[in-house]
Amino acid sequence: MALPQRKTDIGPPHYKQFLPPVIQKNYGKWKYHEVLTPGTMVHVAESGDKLWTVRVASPRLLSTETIREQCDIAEKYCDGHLRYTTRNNVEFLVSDEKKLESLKKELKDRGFKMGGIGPHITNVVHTQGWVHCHGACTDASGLVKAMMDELYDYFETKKLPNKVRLAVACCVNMCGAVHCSDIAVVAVHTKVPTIVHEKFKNMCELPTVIGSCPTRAISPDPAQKSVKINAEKCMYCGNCFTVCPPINIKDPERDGVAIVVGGKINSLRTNPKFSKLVIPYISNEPPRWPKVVAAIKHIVEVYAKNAKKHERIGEWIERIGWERFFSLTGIDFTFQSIDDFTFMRDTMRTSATFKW
Amino acid sequence: MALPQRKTDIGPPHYKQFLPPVIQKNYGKWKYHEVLTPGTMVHVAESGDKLWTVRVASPRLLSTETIREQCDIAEKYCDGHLRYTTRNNVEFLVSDEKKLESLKKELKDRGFKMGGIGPHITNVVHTQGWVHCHGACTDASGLVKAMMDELYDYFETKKLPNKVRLAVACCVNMCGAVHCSDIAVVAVHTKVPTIVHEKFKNMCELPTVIGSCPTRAISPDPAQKSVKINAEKCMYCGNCFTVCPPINIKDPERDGVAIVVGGKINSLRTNPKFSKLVIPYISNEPPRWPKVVAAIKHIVEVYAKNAKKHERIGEWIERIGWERFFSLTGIDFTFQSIDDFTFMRDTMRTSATFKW
Amino acid sequence: MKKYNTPLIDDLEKGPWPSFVTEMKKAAKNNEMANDALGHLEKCYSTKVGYWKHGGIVGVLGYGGGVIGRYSELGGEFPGVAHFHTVRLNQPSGFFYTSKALKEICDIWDKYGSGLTNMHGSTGDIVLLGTKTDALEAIFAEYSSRGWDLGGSGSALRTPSCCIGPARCEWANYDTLDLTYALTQEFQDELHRPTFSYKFKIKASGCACDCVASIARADMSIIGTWKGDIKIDQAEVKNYAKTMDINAEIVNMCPTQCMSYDGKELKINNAECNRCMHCITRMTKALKPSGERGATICIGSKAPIVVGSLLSWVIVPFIKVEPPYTELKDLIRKIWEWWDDNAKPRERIGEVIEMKGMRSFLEAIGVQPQPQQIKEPRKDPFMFYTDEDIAAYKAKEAEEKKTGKYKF
Amino acid sequence: MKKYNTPLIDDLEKGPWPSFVTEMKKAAKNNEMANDALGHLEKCYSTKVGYWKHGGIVGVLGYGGGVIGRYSELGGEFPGVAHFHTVRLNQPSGFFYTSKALKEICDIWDKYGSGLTNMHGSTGDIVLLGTKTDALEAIFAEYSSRGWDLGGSGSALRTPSCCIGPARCEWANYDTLDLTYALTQEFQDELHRPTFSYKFKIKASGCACDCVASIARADMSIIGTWKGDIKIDQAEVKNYAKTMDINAEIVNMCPTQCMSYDGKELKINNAECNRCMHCITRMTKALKPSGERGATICIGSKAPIVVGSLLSWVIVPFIKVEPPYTELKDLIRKIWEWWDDNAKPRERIGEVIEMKGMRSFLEAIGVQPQPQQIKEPRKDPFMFYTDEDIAAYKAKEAEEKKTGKYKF
Ligand code: SRM
Ligand code: SRM
Ligand code: SRM
Ligand code: SRM
Ligand code: SF4
Ligand code: SF4
Ligand code: SF4
Ligand code: SF4
Ligand code: SF4
Ligand code: SF4
Ligand code: SF4
Ligand code: SF4
Repeated sequence: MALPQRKTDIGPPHYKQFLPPVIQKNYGKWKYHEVLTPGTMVHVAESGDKLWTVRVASPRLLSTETIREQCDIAEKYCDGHLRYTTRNNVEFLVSDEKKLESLKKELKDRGFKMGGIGPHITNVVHTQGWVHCHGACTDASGLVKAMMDELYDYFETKKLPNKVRLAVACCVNMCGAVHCSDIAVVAVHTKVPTIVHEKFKNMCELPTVIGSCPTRAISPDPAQKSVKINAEKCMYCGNCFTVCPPINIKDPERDGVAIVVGGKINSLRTNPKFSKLVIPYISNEPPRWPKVVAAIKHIVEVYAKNAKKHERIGEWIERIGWERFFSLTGIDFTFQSIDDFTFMRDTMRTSATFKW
Repeated sequence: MALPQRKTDIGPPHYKQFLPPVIQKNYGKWKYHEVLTPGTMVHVAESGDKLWTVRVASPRLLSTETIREQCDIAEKYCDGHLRYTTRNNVEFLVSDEKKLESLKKELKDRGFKMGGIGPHITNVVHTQGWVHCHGACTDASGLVKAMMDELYDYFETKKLPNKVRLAVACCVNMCGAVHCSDIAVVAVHTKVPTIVHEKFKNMCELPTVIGSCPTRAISPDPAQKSVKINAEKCMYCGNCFTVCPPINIKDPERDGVAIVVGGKINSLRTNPKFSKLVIPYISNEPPRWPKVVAAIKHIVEVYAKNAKKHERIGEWIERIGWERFFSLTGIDFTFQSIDDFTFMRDTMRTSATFKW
Repeated sequence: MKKYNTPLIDDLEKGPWPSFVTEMKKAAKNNEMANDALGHLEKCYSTKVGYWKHGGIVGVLGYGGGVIGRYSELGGEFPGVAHFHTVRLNQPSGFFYTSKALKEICDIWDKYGSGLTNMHGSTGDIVLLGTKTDALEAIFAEYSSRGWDLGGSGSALRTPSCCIGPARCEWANYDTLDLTYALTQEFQDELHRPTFSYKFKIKASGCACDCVASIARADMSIIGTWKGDIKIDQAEVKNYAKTMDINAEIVNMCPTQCMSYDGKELKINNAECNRCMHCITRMTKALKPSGERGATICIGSKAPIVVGSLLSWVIVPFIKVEPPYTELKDLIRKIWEWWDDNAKPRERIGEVIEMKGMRSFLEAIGVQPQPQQIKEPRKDPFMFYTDEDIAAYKAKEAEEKKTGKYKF
Repeated sequence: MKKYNTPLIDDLEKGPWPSFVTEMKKAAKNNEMANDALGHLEKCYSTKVGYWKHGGIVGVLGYGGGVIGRYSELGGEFPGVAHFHTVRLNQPSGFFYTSKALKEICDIWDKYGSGLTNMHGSTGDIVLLGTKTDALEAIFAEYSSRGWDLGGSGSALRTPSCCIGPARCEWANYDTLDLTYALTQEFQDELHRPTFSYKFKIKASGCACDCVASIARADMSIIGTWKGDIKIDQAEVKNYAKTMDINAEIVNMCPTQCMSYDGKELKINNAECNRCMHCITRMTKALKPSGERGATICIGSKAPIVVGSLLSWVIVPFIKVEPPYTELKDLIRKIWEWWDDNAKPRERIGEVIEMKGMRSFLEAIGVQPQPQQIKEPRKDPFMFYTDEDIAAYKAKEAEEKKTGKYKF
């Protein structure tokens, strides 16, 4: 069959054609919204028009079959309109209140899960992992599934002091927003890469490889027409491995994950914050990474018990102090938590005031 | 006349021989103190004993004649006991209340100035300047005198929300505690140093000179057996000049001072803070540096008017925001205030929240 | 089709959260690639290591990006994933779809690919997960003829993305969807043909909630804000007071402490408000921004490689964001120009600014220094002065001598 | 003696603040050096530039420090300051003197020097300002025979200094004067004979008020603190309430928000107090620390050259400070040893720690990582693991498997 005529540089379709009529009409003229349940909210326009949103969990990795099923549901209740969120959930957009309950019922019957709106845990921003990326030191989708099964109540029903944003990155490239998440898992290599020197010359560019190293651990090895790595300086970021295939950093027994906490994106109350390292290493334990999951749940629970309403995890910790976070959670404080990269001088305490 | 027998490694005299009896008796057993006037306070011991302190301003640069005069007064009222403070004032220590008023009267009659205790401006920590240091880009003693004449009321009588600690450093070596002062003057060079290349070889060590430069602006100049300075990178710190006499950085028309504010040493309420640059340059105008003095007075007045009781300048600014500090004081915001040294990434604002 | 034994990942079909393994199995029913992807993944789970190789350069004619080449080391054992490239399709602004459009996307993908997708990738693209090199041209022809174009990859502009904004949110300060569409169209060349030193991401959020995480994940973060007072509906405040401890939840949490509430009336000292949005989000019926609308432009955020993660820095405290967005487009061009002139390969804009100094950058793009750009001024007195700077200070001093009044 | 015309600096004799020019003139009356220093300074004021040359190496036999060599470029014009070295005398702890001792100091200085002093230098020394090279040995013999020794200079231990502490302050948590004396005596060799890579300063403050500015100006800052509750005298609280708004001035300013006051009783949740001293200093009659006393040891502060200014970092959150101070002395020796092993010339300890990493330093001095040492944990996941670290984590995991209980 002949292919249709290709076009270039057309960009994406104009979004307007996909907007439900109620949005087209009230675009930019919304007055307020109310969260009805963790899975539903209603937006009310200045005109008085209303728009109900039903948010449904998604594994993000979707088969075309499931997308078609979502489409069928949208056709039945939403005149074919639906959207995805910036955290990869699906939202069904209902302009006719009468259809709301039956939509919810059908979603429930089909096994779709509703939740995540308001002070809850919503979908986990994550990355490719073993499903698709060469650099992965863990699987992201599996971790997310294991975590969310365990935290599921916080998605569907249980309230928290505020939203808790989770993320998983399968290497320190951190394609998910790990660096500013309430709690995130970042997979780490922990061993100095090996180099197949014979292949170096043909496959890699010397300056690029040297420049790729954040800690200047790589220097030329003229004898081998390759490079050498100073093991003292290498902190296993894998950046050299990304730019040069003969460099290998993967190691099944040593690859694992670290847990960072206290990040935040929005500027409400306090400035955006980076997440900070609290657990430096947990072994990869597919398929369910039980210790990782338990650690995250534990942190969520300590937060739920101790934070004030509206406080994000990072805000709560900054109020009580990191030393208190460690004592409340009972997490071991290790050398890895002490910065020795860019911000060492600024993250060490410079005052005799702290809690015991 | 023969010299007495020298001794080495004896260290300083034991302090105990210099302590007044009331201190020897109540050492470590003080109960509380009360500030009576800006120039006097009384410490009360658990035993009930009392010790009155009269604090007297000092230019720090003292002639032996003046020290002898201080000694005479101490002999008359304090059994010969006196001390200096960590900010270079003189303290007369009185254990007999009856002598207090006559001491104060005599001090006053002799022209000594009493004050600086409590929420006031006390002596200015400063350095050598043109009086004694080779690196000075201003005179410290003269600046201090000019400042304190103008701020004198705050020493002797006028209350402030809290202490205001002033400092002057005559170059960026900052031998005074400029970097953590409420308001400080730091003298700056503003021109790339010149090099007498012929003398370099004999008087300087190449690696030391290259290593001395914080911005790596210096590289070898093998042709001249000397070094060259990359003008783009030099920020006139003078460190190369310190380690290598043939390098000259002094320039009468370009040397001047900058003003930094908001620093703090103690840990009360908030952590110690660095002072931050707000006025990048004022020309040297000996003998009284009128613009420098006016700028400092202006900042003190805006602080006095706007801060809450107990707030130090830095605490007040952090509460209202630096953008508000600039608008309240009307100080021009210049490129120099934007960090381009170590902390650029951390001192830029990373949130859309700020005041207009 | 080969049936793989997948006990480890089968375990991930249990539990309440929707399972990606179930999704893979659905696709695997009629798709060889998806089926082999299953077996391949089980192998990763059992050996605890990945088998994907470094990406090769694959793509479609005339484009330099949009496809991520991917090959497996185990191509012999799992031929369906020997090639397993992803295709990035540029999503519509706000991730809105009609079922018709989505189904068409699925149809084409089923025809040429694995039937597996990510809705969506972290940057925002529709990610079509796994196809072979020789299908790429056909895939592109099919999609583009139906109005879909590829997204970005490589050292290029990456697919811009935005929050839902005015489409369904009362807080949007500008039209995030329209701006995103306009910028994407304006910079098609920069998106498809990598000529930058590294990637450049743009994300547009309508307000400080930053629902598209722009401050942390975009080289250019466009965050809606306003200049004007927060209007208060005191009757609605009374309503909130029934269910909310307004002092504890709002007044005491206001970062600037510019609010007060005496049990009757809520007051805001708008001059001191930093527009953080906390009070507004918690009392959306009672509080509304008013006055001029626009955005704050921040630059430079990125993940940690190489110099450590960065959040975006405020560059332009306030800019109007109105079609045709000329000012913003010009600003972007100026930013790229400076970046191009100053970057080494694989240096993001934030890294270059850190290297070359904020002043060089701001001067190049024609932006004045303003205290709104900083959290605090520099501490160390290690600063550069141009001869012009000094001349300007001296001129000011001369002027002061004349007027007898200092201007600090 | 030449009479200089000094109109510029004469102006600095006016005004209420005591004048250093008057001091110079007093000395100049009978002292050639002081007289020439006056003329020399006037010249600086008129030309706006200094004329001192780089210091040469001068000193006294057997010592490497204690004298700062200073020569003028204008030695011909002002012969009295052709040589104008300063002599640093080690001050007594707490800057206490008797008039007898001070007068003796003056007598010797008048005999050999300019009659000008600094009481005191920024590091703490008695600074004797201006003498000639050939007078140095005599000066040293006179002073040392009467019990005074030189202070530090160059790449050596610098003269330790302290706040007035227990001598006159109710808040001292340890004996700052005695410790300073003891350390100065213990390390006489390190003080007089520069063998370090750069200077090393020690300052001792009795509490968080830090009246000797140790946190900012000492490579080793020893700051008094306690472990225990703040004892409250409620009757005194009532007295303060008469003149003080306790909620506004104390409770609301408490950084940890661990206090409350209902108009009757002041309460402190001591577990959450960070011992900042604010409340105690403002209500000294009502509030008193109790329990164990000691100090927090911080390391590394310095002025900006070369890497930017540093504040000292907490290393040992709590240490007992009791004679003979063996633990502290050992700690100092270990610190110097590591510094010696790792520093390049002219690298302060803080700079070396930053280069080599806090872990290397802490391990060398035998201190465990503790959250009290940090304000916040690292952000970027760029970290080092030793094989032992990983083995320890794995062992913990194995243990957890056995017990069924996680220890994070
Ligand atoms: C649908 C979505 C935008 C989109 O274009 O897709 C969205 C929608 C809304 N956000 Fe958001 N946010 C969405 C991602 C985000 C993100 C981005 C992220 O998580 O990566 C953030 C920043 C997260 C962070 O700060 O770390 C975000 C921080 C907020 C906040 C601030 C919360 C806080 O810290 O107090 C609010 C205000 C609130 O909750 O009242 C908010 C409020 C809202 C409102 C109430 C806005 C409105 O009036 O419509 C929407 C429903 C709230 C809800 O879900 O609880 N939205 N929101 C995104 C839903 C993701 C999901 O599937 O769960
Ligand atoms: C005499 C002296 C110590 C010495 O060994 O010489 C001293 C003595 C006292 N200090 Fe201090 N401080 C002395 C330098 C300092 C310094 C160091 C400096 O300025 O370089 C600081 C840190 C400055 C800073 O934070 O930037 C200092 C920060 C304090 C504070 C904290 C103030 C605050 O920010 O709230 C207090 C508490 C107070 O004022 O209630 C304090 C309290 C005190 C008390 C009340 C302690 C007591 O109970 O005796 C003493 C009298 C207070 C006064 O002068 O107002 N002292 N005090 C120093 C007098 C210097 C002078 O001549 O003026
Ligand atoms: C697919 C996606 C993850 C996902 O599952 O969603 C992804 C996948 C990859 N990212 Fe990413 N990045 C993706 C969003 C991100 C994000 C998040 C974002 O854009 O909001 C980040 C963090 C923000 C940032 O840009 O810094 C991100 C930071 C990186 C980095 C680190 C760049 C840096 O400067 O620090 C790399 C490394 C590189 O460029 O070599 C990287 C490199 C990669 C590569 C190309 C690795 C490689 O060299 O092969 C991954 C290909 C995976 C694969 O085989 O499919 N990816 N990457 C995301 C793109 C989908 C899309 O187009 O929508
Ligand atoms: C005299 C004194 C200033 C004063 O007027 O009080 C002083 C004077 C000099 N200091 Fe200092 N420093 C003095 C206390 C300080 C302090 C404050 C302190 O000790 O609390 C500092 C800041 C804290 C620190 O150590 O970082 C200080 C930081 C410097 C530096 C920068 C060192 C650094 O690592 O950043 C230098 C430059 C150098 O070492 O080459 C320096 C160098 C100098 C030299 C030796 C400059 C030189 O190369 O000739 C000055 C000699 C001046 C002279 O001709 O008399 N001086 N110097 C202080 C010593 C008196 C005393 O012994 O009591
Ligand atoms: S985080 Fe690393 S391993 Fe995961 S998708 Fe991104 S680049 Fe690949
Ligand atoms: S893994 Fe990272 S730190 Fe180690 S050599 Fe490679 S680039 Fe450098
Ligand atoms: S600050 Fe600079 S010029 Fe002043 S005394 Fe110290 S080293 Fe000398
Ligand atoms: S003055 Fe400072 S920055 Fe300039 S060349 Fe010398 S050492 Fe480098
Ligand atoms: S960023 Fe603001 S405008 Fe955009 S969806 Fe979130 S709350 Fe609404
Ligand atoms: S927007 Fe934020 S700063 Fe402004 S009044 Fe509301 S809570 Fe306060
Ligand atoms: S530091 Fe503390 S103990 Fe020492 S004098 Fe100051 S207030 Fe007293
Ligand atoms: S010492 Fe500081 S933290 Fe402790 S109760 Fe008093 S004010 Fe609060």
